Amino acid sequence: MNEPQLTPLPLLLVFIPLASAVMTPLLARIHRSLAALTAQVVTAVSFVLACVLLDRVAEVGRVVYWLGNWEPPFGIEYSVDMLNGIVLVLVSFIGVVVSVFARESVASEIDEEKHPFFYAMFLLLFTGSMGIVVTGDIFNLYVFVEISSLSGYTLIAMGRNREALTASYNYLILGTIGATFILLGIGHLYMMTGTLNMADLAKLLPPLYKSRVILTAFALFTVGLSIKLALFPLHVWMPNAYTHAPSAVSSLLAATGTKVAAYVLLRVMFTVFHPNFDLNVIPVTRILLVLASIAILAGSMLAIAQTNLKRMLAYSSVGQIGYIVLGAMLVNRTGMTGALVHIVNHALMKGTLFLAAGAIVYKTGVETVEGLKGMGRKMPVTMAAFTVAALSMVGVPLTVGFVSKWYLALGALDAGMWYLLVVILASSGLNAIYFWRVVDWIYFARPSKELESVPAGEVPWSMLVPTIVTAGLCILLGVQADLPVSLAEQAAGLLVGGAH
Amino acid sequence: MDELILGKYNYWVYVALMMIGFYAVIAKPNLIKKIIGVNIFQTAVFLFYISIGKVEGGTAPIVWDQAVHYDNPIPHVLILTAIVVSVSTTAVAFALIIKIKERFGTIEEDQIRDLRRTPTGEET
Amino acid sequence: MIDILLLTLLVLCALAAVEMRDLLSAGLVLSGYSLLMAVVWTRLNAVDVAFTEASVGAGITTVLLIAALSRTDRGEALVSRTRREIPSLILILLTGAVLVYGTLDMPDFRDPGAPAHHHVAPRYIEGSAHEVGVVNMVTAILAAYRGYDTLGETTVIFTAGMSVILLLRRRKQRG
Amino acid sequence: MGENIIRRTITRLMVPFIQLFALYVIVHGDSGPGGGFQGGVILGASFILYAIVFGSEAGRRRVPAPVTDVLSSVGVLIYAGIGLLCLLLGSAFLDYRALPFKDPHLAGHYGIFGIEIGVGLTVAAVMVTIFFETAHRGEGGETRDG
Repeated sequence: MNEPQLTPLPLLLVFIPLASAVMTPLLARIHRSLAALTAQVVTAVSFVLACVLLDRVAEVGRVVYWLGNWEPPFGIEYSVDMLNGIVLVLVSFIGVVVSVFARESVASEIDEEKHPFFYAMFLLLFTGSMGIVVTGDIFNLYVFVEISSLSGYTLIAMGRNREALTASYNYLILGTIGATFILLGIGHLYMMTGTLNMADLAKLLPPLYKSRVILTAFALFTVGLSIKLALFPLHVWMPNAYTHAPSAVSSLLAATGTKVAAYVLLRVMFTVFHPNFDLNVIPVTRILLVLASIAILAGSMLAIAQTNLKRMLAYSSVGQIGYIVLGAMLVNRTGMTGALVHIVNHALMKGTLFLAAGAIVYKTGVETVEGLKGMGRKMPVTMAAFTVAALSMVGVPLTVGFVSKWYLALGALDAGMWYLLVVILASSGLNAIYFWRVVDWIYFARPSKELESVPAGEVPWSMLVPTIVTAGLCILLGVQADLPVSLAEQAAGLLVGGAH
Repeated sequence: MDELILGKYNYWVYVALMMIGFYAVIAKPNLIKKIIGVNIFQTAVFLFYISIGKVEGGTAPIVWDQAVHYDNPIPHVLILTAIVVSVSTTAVAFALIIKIKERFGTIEEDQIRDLRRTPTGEET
Repeated sequence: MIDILLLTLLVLCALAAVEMRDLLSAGLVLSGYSLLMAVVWTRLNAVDVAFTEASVGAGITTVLLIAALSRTDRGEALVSRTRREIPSLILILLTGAVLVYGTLDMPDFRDPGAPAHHHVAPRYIEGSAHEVGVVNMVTAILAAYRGYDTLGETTVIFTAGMSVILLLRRRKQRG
Repeated sequence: MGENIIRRTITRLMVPFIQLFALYVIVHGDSGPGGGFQGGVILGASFILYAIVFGSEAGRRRVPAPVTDVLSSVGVLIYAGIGLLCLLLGSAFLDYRALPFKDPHLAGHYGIFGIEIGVGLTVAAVMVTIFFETAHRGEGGETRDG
């Protein structure tokens, strides 16, 4: 591999959203509409920069930036390789899509005088996510976890129902416990190594693998991150949060929040710690494989039982997070590729579904699954996008969902765990049950009386286009899977290349 | 035995404080009591960090010509940041609790759960 | 010896704050707990941190708690305790056991040979004065070596301010 | 009533001294304990004290909401701006040595001075904001007497 390249690109990915978030309330004093516009411009610029950065990473392998020009491990380092390069592109892309969607959606859900602060908070959530992904310093990661968490709690509480408040409060409690565990884990690592730089930790930790301090640190990280990741059985905060948050917020959180946490879990388990630690020192991969399998099945089954559309989607996410963890815990290249591709694919699918759900609320006020009856005639384009994403969730060929499941299944076979195929197939069956029921209602059921009176028609363009774009990508990246898969394979090689 | 107790006493106290705070967070149904628990839970971790930084015979980490050893300043810096995070979380939590009181009329978790089972369709 | 006394007192304060039914009293005990913690930290030579804990933990947090109580309820409701207590206690004992397990391999408290003091820290101790030009090493790290964290920290504060405005500010705010 | 007047007079006398102390703490973080955060908290607390004694209406008249709103942003922007300036002057983000002073120590000194001011402003403004929003109830601006 070439020498890592020093460039301020990674910094700009965090600095621009951060400074803009802080400026948003000031800009909005000049003109109200500048708040929404700032969010759109900033996420778009970040997306372009993230693409440039990924291109650079593909060329040189690793791009770093030393903040304050202090060389690591003495200063804080930003370090981007293929893994976080992909996640940065993903997060910023979803940021663009959701901020375009947000303008009309937020206008209908949030009081106007709160818009400046709302968009500031939206950008802070974005800043936090980007900062978590880009950093190579484990304490800096904690700081940005807190930026994204605090803004996340508040954004969820902005939902219209009073349940949004309790959902936010419960998330705050669990999230704070999770973050405090992570902080304590960092303390344990620091105590034994004297460093906070992730690359430096990776070098210093192997001789300490038998130390009980390090084992405790690992346990603390795993539990803390599992809360943020909403890994079964620590998912309890998520369904209420996603159900009651404003549409734009649930879309952003569902598509990026848990993905960023998944990234951190992979980073800690496979970069800071060596895969051999996970495999040979403690049976953590076994435990997480079991939990992931339960998550996949339980998430899908709970989803079937739901009557609220967003809550159904949230429980489905519990299962999908299980897929990501399952693929990673196979600790082989194919399985990891599947997990990474699924991080991207699930963001696109769940993004589409939550955007469509938001569009339905905007247009008709319908929040229940049953309320979708006959919706196909009222909002044909939105429902087509919804259907594409739903088919992808089931894993129909030519969609992204199929690509993920294909690699996950191959990875399970590579690891000699054929029984995991049963889990994957069973959950696909369960997904088919609840999504087929919905699709059936959308197209073949008679609309309810209230819906009958709503005139047919789509949401405004600014909400429709983002939904179509993500749905289109669910197909495009399912047919042309080479690009995401080859990038994911490279990243997977970085993570589990040396495992045995 | 003395050595064992004195050598680790700070660390055991941090564990004890953490357990007390954690207990309040999960076992107490009052939302404000939970935040008191969160505060104890977090300061316990801060105590752990500050204890790491202490060196036998060290002086406060401010350059001083008669100092032989200094205490490790890194944990101090990290905990300054963490205290700020902690007070920020507390402020947001109180704001949420005030809103919950306004819209549910109570800050007891059990009563809120009962209210949510029988939705009143209450809106702003 | 006095340190052990202080630490034991801390545990008692924490227990009292958690068990008191009157939330105002619990808040005041919590404030005392923070002050005690600040004393402990001063004795551990963490003067900056102690200063902050005294002003934030004992000061601001208490004022906010009282303000919040004035808008909610001061007393904690009596509840049937058994339903939560057993599972909570199991979870807490489990957590405690893991954490104590971790302490077994820790370097002794005050051990100058502990690895944490030998890798990155010496550079800061040596460098604060001549690399940064600041005699308070905590400030040197906070503002220079790890100055970016502090920007993040200031952003956290800003986030908290915006959060509270979003949650609590009323429609008609003149001025 | 007499007690009230005494309390108010003492507060009126004390607040400027507390604020002076806060500024001292903000500025002198490089040589002793303290710094932007601690000083900012004390500065914020001085306004909070004033509001507790004179009521939140009177307190808010001293520091109106738009002022604290703007200052919360300005503080972070000062910090971020100094960082950006170092980047634009050809070095890394927040590398004070790039600032145009002859002596790198002096550059570090002024750079840190600048960011401490930024931190102090944001912290003070946010503390005041949080206090007023938390303590203030309803439209009437009911006073809380401490």
